[in-house]
Amino acid sequence: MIRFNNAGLLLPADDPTQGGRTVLAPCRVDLAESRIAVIGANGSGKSTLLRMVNGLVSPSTGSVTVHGFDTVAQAKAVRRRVGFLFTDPLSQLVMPIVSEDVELSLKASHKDRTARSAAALAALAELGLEHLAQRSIYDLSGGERQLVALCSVLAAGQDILVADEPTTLLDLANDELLQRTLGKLRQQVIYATHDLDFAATADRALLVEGGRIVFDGHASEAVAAYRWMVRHGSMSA
Amino acid sequence: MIRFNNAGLLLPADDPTQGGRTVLAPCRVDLAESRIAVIGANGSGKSTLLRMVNGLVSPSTGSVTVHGFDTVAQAKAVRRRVGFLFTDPLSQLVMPIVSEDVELSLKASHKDRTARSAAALAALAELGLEHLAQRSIYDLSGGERQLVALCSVLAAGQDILVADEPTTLLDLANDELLQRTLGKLRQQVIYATHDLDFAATADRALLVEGGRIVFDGHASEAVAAYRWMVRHGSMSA
Amino acid sequence: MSASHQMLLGHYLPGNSIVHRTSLAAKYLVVLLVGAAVLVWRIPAVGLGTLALGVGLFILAGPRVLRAWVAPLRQLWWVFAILGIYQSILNSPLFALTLVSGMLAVIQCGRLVLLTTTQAALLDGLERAASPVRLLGANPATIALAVALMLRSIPAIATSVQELSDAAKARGITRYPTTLAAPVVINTVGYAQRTADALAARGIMERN
Amino acid sequence: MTMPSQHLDARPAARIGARDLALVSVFAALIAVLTLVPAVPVGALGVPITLQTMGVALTALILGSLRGGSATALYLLVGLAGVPIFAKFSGGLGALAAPSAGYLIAFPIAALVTGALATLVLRKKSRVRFGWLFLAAMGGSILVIHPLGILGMSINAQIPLGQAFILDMAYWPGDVVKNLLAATIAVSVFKAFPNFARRRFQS
Ligand SMILES: Nc1ncnc2c1ncn2[C@@H]1O[C@H](COP(=O)(O)OP(=O)(O)OP(=O)(O)O)[C@@H](O)[C@H]1O
Ligand SMILES: Nc1ncnc2c1ncn2[C@@H]1O[C@H](COP(=O)(O)OP(=O)(O)OP(=O)(O)O)[C@@H](O)[C@H]1O
Ligand SMILES: O=C(O)CCCC[C@@H]1SC[C@@H]2NC(=O)N[C@@H]21
Ligand SMILES: [Mg+2]
Ligand SMILES: [Mg+2]
Repeated sequence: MIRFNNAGLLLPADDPTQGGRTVLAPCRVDLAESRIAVIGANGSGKSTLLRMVNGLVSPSTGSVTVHGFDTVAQAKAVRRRVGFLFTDPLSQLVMPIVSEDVELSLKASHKDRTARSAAALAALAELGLEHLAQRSIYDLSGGERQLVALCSVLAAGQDILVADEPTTLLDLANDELLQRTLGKLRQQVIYATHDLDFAATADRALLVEGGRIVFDGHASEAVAAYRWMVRHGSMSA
Repeated sequence: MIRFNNAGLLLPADDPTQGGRTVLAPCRVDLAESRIAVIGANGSGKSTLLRMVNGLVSPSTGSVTVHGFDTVAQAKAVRRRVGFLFTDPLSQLVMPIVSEDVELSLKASHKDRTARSAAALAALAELGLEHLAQRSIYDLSGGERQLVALCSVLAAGQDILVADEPTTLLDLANDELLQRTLGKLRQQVIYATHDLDFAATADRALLVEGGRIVFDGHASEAVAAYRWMVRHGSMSA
Repeated sequence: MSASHQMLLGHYLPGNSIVHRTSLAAKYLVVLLVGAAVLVWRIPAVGLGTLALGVGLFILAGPRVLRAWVAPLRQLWWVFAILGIYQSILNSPLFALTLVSGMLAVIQCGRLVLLTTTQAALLDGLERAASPVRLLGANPATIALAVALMLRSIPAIATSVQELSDAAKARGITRYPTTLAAPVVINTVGYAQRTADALAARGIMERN
Repeated sequence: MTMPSQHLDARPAARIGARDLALVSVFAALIAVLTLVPAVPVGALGVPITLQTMGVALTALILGSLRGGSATALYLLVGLAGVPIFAKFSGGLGALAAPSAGYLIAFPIAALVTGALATLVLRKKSRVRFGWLFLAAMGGSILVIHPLGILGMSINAQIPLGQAFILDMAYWPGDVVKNLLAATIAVSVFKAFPNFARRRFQS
């Protein structure tokens, strides 16, 4: 269970260009549903909200807890429970070779080297990526990279997955594969996306606008509200 | 007019992991329509194909010509005629201030500083962006950045625009804005995309699969063929 | 991003004084002359004289700039102290005074250039100073472009370090910084390749 | 997004291309970033322990002699012109008066030497590539950085060479560790970009 206790982010007044800007207005929400989508315009605050869930961004007011652990004070406990998938796979892949990167995620659970290699290959095979195991991450196409990044995150075995626009670079088939894979996961998944059909499949959706959660409820209603706002030009951006 | 004369890309046999792999099978096509979409799975070879158009990738067999100029031997002449828009605008904006970046594109054609500034402003105005001239590229929204990148690319006066997934990082409103702007351009536009609705608006579409052009014709038919292939699992990926 | 982007531009103190309006070449000439004088004549008169000259120029540049005079002393006083004590023992207190005052004079004159010149003017000056490379068949505009690209890359690399460390943290990898060092550099190379593609695609720095 | 290098290049080798320019500029920036990472203020004469030397070694190992030397020279040039990218956020011609001036001037020369050594070493297929790269980096340190650094301290602080030599010894352990790290990182980079090891940068 993820809880935002009036958590918000206000940039400090001494920031040269952004002084005093509200990136996320203090909000109080509990996130317990199995699939939660976050939608909204570019720059509305989606990524900031997601990053607060695992403490990558610390709230400047209020707090965020995961299963009761504070994301700032107990960051380590939180990160053992929350995995994070970034939009840009290049900033997420840490090792130069695909299999090495997956192995890195398995380090905690598999002390033995050969067992770890085998587990990494198995994890890759599960997403149909075993043919990429020995490739350099720089030789992959954008979509191939995004799938590898997902594989690495899933390998770590956390029970909440936060994903920031996980399907942006994917083709039709891989998009479906990823959505299907995410759908089957036993983990709770919270994701930001610009793909409104994907958002509509969630159990619940938050619509963010100008740093404020302006709608929270049924995914299909949130999507409809968003379309309406774009159509009627009531977006601040 | 863009012509692929049996142009293909085969990785050299001495490559340690990829030896002998075919990234793009030799193909013979003429691209003359005003709007041409390239669709296909992740890793199918779309980016490779597009990059060959302006010589960012040289074919290992055959050749590519633009208005009769060879993309390898006459790269300079080709790049004066072909602009290239990347997915990530930040990796293609070179200067920190919008107008400076546009001016950079004009350096070759306008030696005089004040004339160059004026030309940059005119180029920005053409896309309705003159109000952004003095802004830092880091302060722009994703959509604004992509439009500025487009403006910088077009400022050099090219008459062909190649765009590799130009809308992937954009939200609904920015996506529509960019599509509208691209639609109005007098230039020939060749673009890769995973957004099949966007692809369907083209005059012609190429469907790429496993490094081969497997369909070439009406955009709506190409999209339908692609959907069919994905549905029936006849994709190699 | 924008915060770190401003980091490097923080030196210039806007103003309209005679020092601000003096040409960059003249300012650099003063720094070079002061440097040469201090190096050639190791006597107290030159050390203290150039130091006083520097203070005079700071006064000319206006109160805002003058207030910035003390900054290096706040950071580096212990270096000057150690050097002074050391040279007093090794040579003589008078020599220590000469050396320390001369060194401070050159550093202050160098800072004055930065405090009273915009970064744009500095880079223009650099391009002009680089014009002799024409004789070697190179192009000064290439150097100017290299400088611009370099300055743009600093915040980009800093951001990528931040992103990678976020990504590592998110995956529970906390054994910094050695685990992260290689990915940072690999990402940097990738960034350079993307930049190169973007330049080539815009026909900048074309070969043939 | 990024599409990696392709290996065949029919183009005749020419002067400076966009790729050389980008690599040189970006690596100059990398050295600057590594310098600005908080330094350890050890040296008696205010010459801190910084990651600069690692930046120089990395640049030379990865880009080779000419490009690596150019990147390091660009870093030096921009710093001397006044952008605060030297240790402790300093910059400007005044840096040439400080005790650390010798080290600064040594950097581009060291990059030329290390880069040339590395290119030689990379020619042969060796199982212990890491060790050879480390030695190439040490070559630049021993032959160039430390001698010129000692000379600079001695001239600018007016102390005997012997004294400067002793002061310089404080940096040896750190520099060895940094060169080990640079070699490790270079090996990783060559894994991700195998063409770089063959000194083929053109995509
Ligand atoms: N540390 C920070 N300093 C300054 N501005 C920030 C910071 N963090 C976020 N912002 C700004 O806050 C706003 C919200 O950013 P955020 O990344 O959360 O948007 P987003 O909804 O994820 O957008 P996108 O759809 O483009 O990914 C943006 O305008 C961003 O520039
Ligand atoms: N230099 C290279 N070395 C090795 N493999 C390469 C190289 N260039 C491309 N490839 C491979 O060729 C295939 C085609 O890549 P390309 O980037 O053209 O795909 P794409 O259709 O654009 O995919 P995406 O939709 O994910 O962007 C991929 O499998 C990629 O890994
Ligand atoms: O930027 C500067 O002012 C130069 C600092 C030089 C530091 C030298 S380089 C060799 C030696 N090893 C270190 O870690 N520091 C010194
Ligand atoms: Mg976001
Ligand atoms: Mg692609």
